Amino acid sequence: MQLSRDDLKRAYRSMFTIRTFEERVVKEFAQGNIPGFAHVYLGQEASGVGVCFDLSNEDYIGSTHRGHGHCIAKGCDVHGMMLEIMGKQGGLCGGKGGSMHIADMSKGMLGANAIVGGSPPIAVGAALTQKLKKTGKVAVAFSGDGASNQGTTFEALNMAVVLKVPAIFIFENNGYGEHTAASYAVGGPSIAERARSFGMPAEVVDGSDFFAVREAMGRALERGRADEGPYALEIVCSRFTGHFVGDPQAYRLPEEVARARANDPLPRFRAGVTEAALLDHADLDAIEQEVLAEVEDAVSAGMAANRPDLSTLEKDVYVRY
Amino acid sequence: MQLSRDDLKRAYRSMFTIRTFEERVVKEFAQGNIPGFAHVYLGQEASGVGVCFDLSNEDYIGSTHRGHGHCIAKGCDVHGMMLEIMGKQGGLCGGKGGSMHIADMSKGMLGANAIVGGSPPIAVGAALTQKLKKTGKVAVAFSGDGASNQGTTFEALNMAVVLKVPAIFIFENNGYGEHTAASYAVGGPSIAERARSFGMPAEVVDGSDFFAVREAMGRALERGRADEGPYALEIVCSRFTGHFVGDPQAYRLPEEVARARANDPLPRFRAGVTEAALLDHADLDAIEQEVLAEVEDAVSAGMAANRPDLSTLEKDVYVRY
Amino acid sequence: MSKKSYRQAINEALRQEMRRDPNVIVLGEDVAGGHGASGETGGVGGVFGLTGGLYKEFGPTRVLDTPISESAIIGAASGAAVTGMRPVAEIMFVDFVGVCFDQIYNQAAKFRYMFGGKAKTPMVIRTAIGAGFRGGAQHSQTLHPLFTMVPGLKVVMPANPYDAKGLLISAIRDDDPVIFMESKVLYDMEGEVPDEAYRIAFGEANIVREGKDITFVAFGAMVPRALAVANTLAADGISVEVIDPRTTSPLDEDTILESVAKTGRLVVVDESPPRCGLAADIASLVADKGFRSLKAPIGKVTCPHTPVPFAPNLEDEYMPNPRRIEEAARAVLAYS
Amino acid sequence: MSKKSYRQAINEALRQEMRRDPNVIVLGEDVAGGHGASGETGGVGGVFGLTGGLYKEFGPTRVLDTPISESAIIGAASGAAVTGMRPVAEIMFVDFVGVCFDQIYNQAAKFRYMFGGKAKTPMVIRTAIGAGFRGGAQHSQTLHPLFTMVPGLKVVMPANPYDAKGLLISAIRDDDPVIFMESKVLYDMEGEVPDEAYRIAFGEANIVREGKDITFVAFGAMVPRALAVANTLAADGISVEVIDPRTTSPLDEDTILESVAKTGRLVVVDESPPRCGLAADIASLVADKGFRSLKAPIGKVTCPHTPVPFAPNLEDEYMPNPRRIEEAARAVLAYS
Ligand SMILES: Cc1ncc(C[n+]2csc(CCOP(=O)(O)OP(=O)(O)O)c2C)c(N)n1
Ligand SMILES: Cc1ncc(C[n+]2csc(CCOP(=O)(O)OP(=O)(O)O)c2C)c(N)n1
Ligand SMILES: [Mg+2]
Ligand SMILES: [Mg+2]
Repeated sequence: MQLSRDDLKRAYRSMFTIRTFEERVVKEFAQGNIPGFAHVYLGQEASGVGVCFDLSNEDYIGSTHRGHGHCIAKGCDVHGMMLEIMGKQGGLCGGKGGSMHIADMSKGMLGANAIVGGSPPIAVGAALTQKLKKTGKVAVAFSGDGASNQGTTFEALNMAVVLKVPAIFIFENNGYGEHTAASYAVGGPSIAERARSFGMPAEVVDGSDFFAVREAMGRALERGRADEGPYALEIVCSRFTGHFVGDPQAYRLPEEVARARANDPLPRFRAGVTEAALLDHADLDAIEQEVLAEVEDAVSAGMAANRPDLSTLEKDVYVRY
Repeated sequence: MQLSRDDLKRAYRSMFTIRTFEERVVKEFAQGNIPGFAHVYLGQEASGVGVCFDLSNEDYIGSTHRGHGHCIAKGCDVHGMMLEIMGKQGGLCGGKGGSMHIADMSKGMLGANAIVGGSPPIAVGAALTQKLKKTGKVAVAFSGDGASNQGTTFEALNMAVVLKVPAIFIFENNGYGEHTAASYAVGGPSIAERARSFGMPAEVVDGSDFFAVREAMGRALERGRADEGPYALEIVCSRFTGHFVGDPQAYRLPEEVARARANDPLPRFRAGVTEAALLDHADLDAIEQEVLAEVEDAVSAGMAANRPDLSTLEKDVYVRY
Repeated sequence: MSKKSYRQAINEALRQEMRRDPNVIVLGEDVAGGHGASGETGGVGGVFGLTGGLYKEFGPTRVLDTPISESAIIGAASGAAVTGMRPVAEIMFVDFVGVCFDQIYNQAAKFRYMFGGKAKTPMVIRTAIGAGFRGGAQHSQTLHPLFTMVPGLKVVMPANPYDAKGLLISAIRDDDPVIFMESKVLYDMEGEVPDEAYRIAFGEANIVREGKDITFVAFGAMVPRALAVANTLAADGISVEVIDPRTTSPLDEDTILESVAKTGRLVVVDESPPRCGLAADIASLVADKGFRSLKAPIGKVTCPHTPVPFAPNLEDEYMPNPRRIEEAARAVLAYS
Repeated sequence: MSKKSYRQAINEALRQEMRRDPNVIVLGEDVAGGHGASGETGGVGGVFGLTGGLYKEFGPTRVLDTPISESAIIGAASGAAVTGMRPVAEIMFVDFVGVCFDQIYNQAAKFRYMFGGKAKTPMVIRTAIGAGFRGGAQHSQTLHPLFTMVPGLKVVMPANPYDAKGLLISAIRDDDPVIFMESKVLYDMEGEVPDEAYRIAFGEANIVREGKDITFVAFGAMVPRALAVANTLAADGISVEVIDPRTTSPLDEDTILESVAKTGRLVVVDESPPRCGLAADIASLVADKGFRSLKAPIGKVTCPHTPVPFAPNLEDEYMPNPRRIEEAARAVLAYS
């Protein structure tokens, strides 16, 4: 379980890429360069990265409307993502998907999903494949606290137990489903307790601590890889910004947001690894410089790219009328 | 809580009416007098009667595909039911509903429901009305163990907690959803535990004991009538026959069915009240005679009745094209 | 009378009906907003702002925030409706209907008939529809055929602020389940809207523009588009009659048939996939009952048989746009 | 070649495909049956017996009993499909689609397009459809328009045992999601069915009967009914061409248009409500692309705009029956 220096760098790079990417999405959105709407992952970086850190390209994840961070953590190409979000040719889905529908099968990324509760049933199926083909791989479903109220999610939990598939259900509890608090909308003691009531082990994890997330995920993975059945993690984390880019958030007091930001997973990671002398500040600064350049580059590429060709409108839909 | 002699007679009459009605449904079905298919409630009588015993016409219930027993327990007219099941004019729904869609709003019976998991969300709404109108009444949703796996059911549990409505969720765990055992299909320790994980009190109750059911229901009702929120009962009971009339049940060993029948709620009730000298056998025998005559009468009426008039085909659907 | 947006017209209808009848309640995700949060409660008023201010006026027993559980939302509405309330439920985007469709089509819509006329289910489902918002494949659909198909539902598609208010008031006072489909791209459209409450009857089409050479039938956000093309064609001396049926179920067949009896030519403009959609439905009506008047093939301008694409240029081409409408009209006019 | 029932033909297709390709699995409620029970496991084979014997031959890793959780069933199928399996999921009655529609239309059907062509979802959803079974309003529906409408789905409606086998094999080998709609009232229909595996291509109509005076287009269980009426009319010297499109999406437009070009008259016989259904869809196709050949209004014989009633006499009148088909045909023939 001990991480090498390279591992630690990879973790920080992944988290900092999400941070940078999302901050840039906020900015480009404000400038009108991103059509539609966007939900960013700022503040939840340690969760996605901790969960995906030990997954291979042959392990699958299904994601949510707030999926950029999961994509990056799973290894999707940042250029392809930015182009997709901007609705450009060369985007990961050819510009047809957009922010809420980024997918990359070659990375085991089954898709962001704009339907709350959409991914858990699909992840059960991806996990079923692993079980039947005896791959030792797993499938992960990301959901929010809000999605923990959707019927499809519960069905998936139970089905995973009954079929005993290596599905791992990640509930990122950031305290809000849109503009409504989980404390109001999620009945019962915890999401983890719900998962347990369906017959799977479940843990509550501190989502601003990369190491805690990764370790809990390690236990889930061990069980999944041994074909012992599903597992659930409720990862408690914070949304630094509004539900969507532009949300004024009058329902949240500034102090609450400030508290969340004070518990930022990135400085926490930095402090942890530098104080333990596992990495030094210069290592991390170097990573940051590289990432900043990469994202800058992706944005430039996105701005320069053309819109998809109109001839693609009716492609890839099986039947043409 | 102590029941009067009249109460006890009423309870037995209700259970025996269900028993007689259902045995007759089996027979009439076999003779081709009942179209389609039918799911009977044989063996579960104490559950429906125990649950509905202290409900008024202004308390609501939503039922299932196996709804005859609930209807009778809630006071629906046995003649109207038999006519409905036979698809005749004068049936409770004019012959348009059939076995799986008997409803009678005047008795607070919101309808049998042929969609597994259909009733719980509707019961939440009926309970919401009671809360908003401060009636002190409740709404009850009957579901099976199988229905406890349907997403709509979970949503209803959570919604009831969040809105704090006087909904009572009855899970009649008869061990089977169709031809699959609950031990296979229902993950986790119990259905009651699932309900608890959503934040409501829940009990497991012996469904062949009328008194146990009624008392547990009393606790649920007390909470509901005081507007303190929802409650759940997992009522463990047995299906004496197959899933539908005609099910050969090769998946069940005869011994298992025999064990179930040995725990018949009707003789158990009879033994209880006669041994305690609350009623004597003659009282109960008299009730049986009356009920047998009533059901006989309902069948004769059903056989004699006409089919609905063809002019009703397009009535009551709002829009005619 | 004053100028109001489509959004304001809807909000006003809700507010006035809630004042009039204490049984009218509103429920859905974030229709109030902020429950359980550290800041303001009730300040959201729906993600599109349609229920803005209602929580402040009517409080938590009339404006209910729900979990993200659409089946339970619809069930709560229909269960409340059959027991005496008049709920207005919000399904944020019509695209989400897939997680609660059973509660709509198998339950609420069937109660009255299936129970032999003994149940009454006065409820409204408000929902936002349509592309052009850059929402991608799961937030941009226009699913009115799905509801029109279902016996027992009434389906309303207001195309301007005036109709939005009058139709919503009718919907709330109706004793049957009504789907009220709001075009996202029309929320900011302005128009004259009376301050007092008024009703527009279901099944009565609006003849938006009279004409004699060709009939356009269009729904919701396609009405202003069809009208714009009609005005363009007028410059070429072509006189277009534009009909907005306002409700797809019940449907005002007579007004459509009378118009085609006069013009002999028909183009249906509808924002849904081409198969089994409203365009096909209207065309088949006229191909049967209006056959004798028809002088040309019936043109249909719909979306292609594809999900809604995200990229703006693809989405603009996906929607029935002025170019495609005009082309269809000219083809039908050229036929002899 | 031997006589087999529609049920047997489907069962044989499943069995042969499962033998051929280890990635083919079957999942659904009681497709094996008896799990966790005291008696026999795997002896049920689906409530209609379609998957009978498969559990015995292929065991628990190929024939999976599921909880009553249709959304999870469809999700499990699509998730398995995009990661390399070829699942055949059973939704017992098509009426239950309301509890899992999102997983069909927003998920499985959209993957390929929405992800820019990069996902492939080879799955089949088998489901039983249709009235005439005395199942009541929630067990008797015929919802093919609901699926036909959805871009990304293929929709199959076999009308006889031969087609059932060949179309199911094609469905299983197809790389896209396919809805395979089995007519309950045809399960016992017998016909010649080759013992070996064979495919019937999608989008190729079956000309069930050639004729020159009028065209009937019918789907699924309505095909034998339409054919029976055609034979009745033949006695009066009226020559009816009967077309069974076999798949509603893709649709063999050419065969329909060619037939109407020949006959000039069309009646569509379809067992679904009248609004936005397949009858409207086919009529609108012909009212556009086949207009020049049309000599009469296009007749539609559908169900009325009501839920399915339970009482047998009402249900029989509800379904398109021979009397109504014949009346519609005679009206169209009488037109001049
Ligand atoms: C079925 C469905 N209902 C509602 C929505 C609208 N919606 C989008 S995101 C969201 C909140 C989700 O909350 P949560 O699951 O906690 O995820 P978070 O946004 O916090 O990451 C809602 C209600 C949707 N997309 N799909
Ligand atoms: C949504 C849905 N899925 C499947 C069915 C088919 N079906 C009818 S009853 C039943 C079993 C229900 O089991 P349970 O809830 O335990 O009730 P019981 O029959 O034991 O009373 C099933 C699967 C249905 N009617 N609706
Ligand atoms: Mg959240
Ligand atoms: Mg059961």
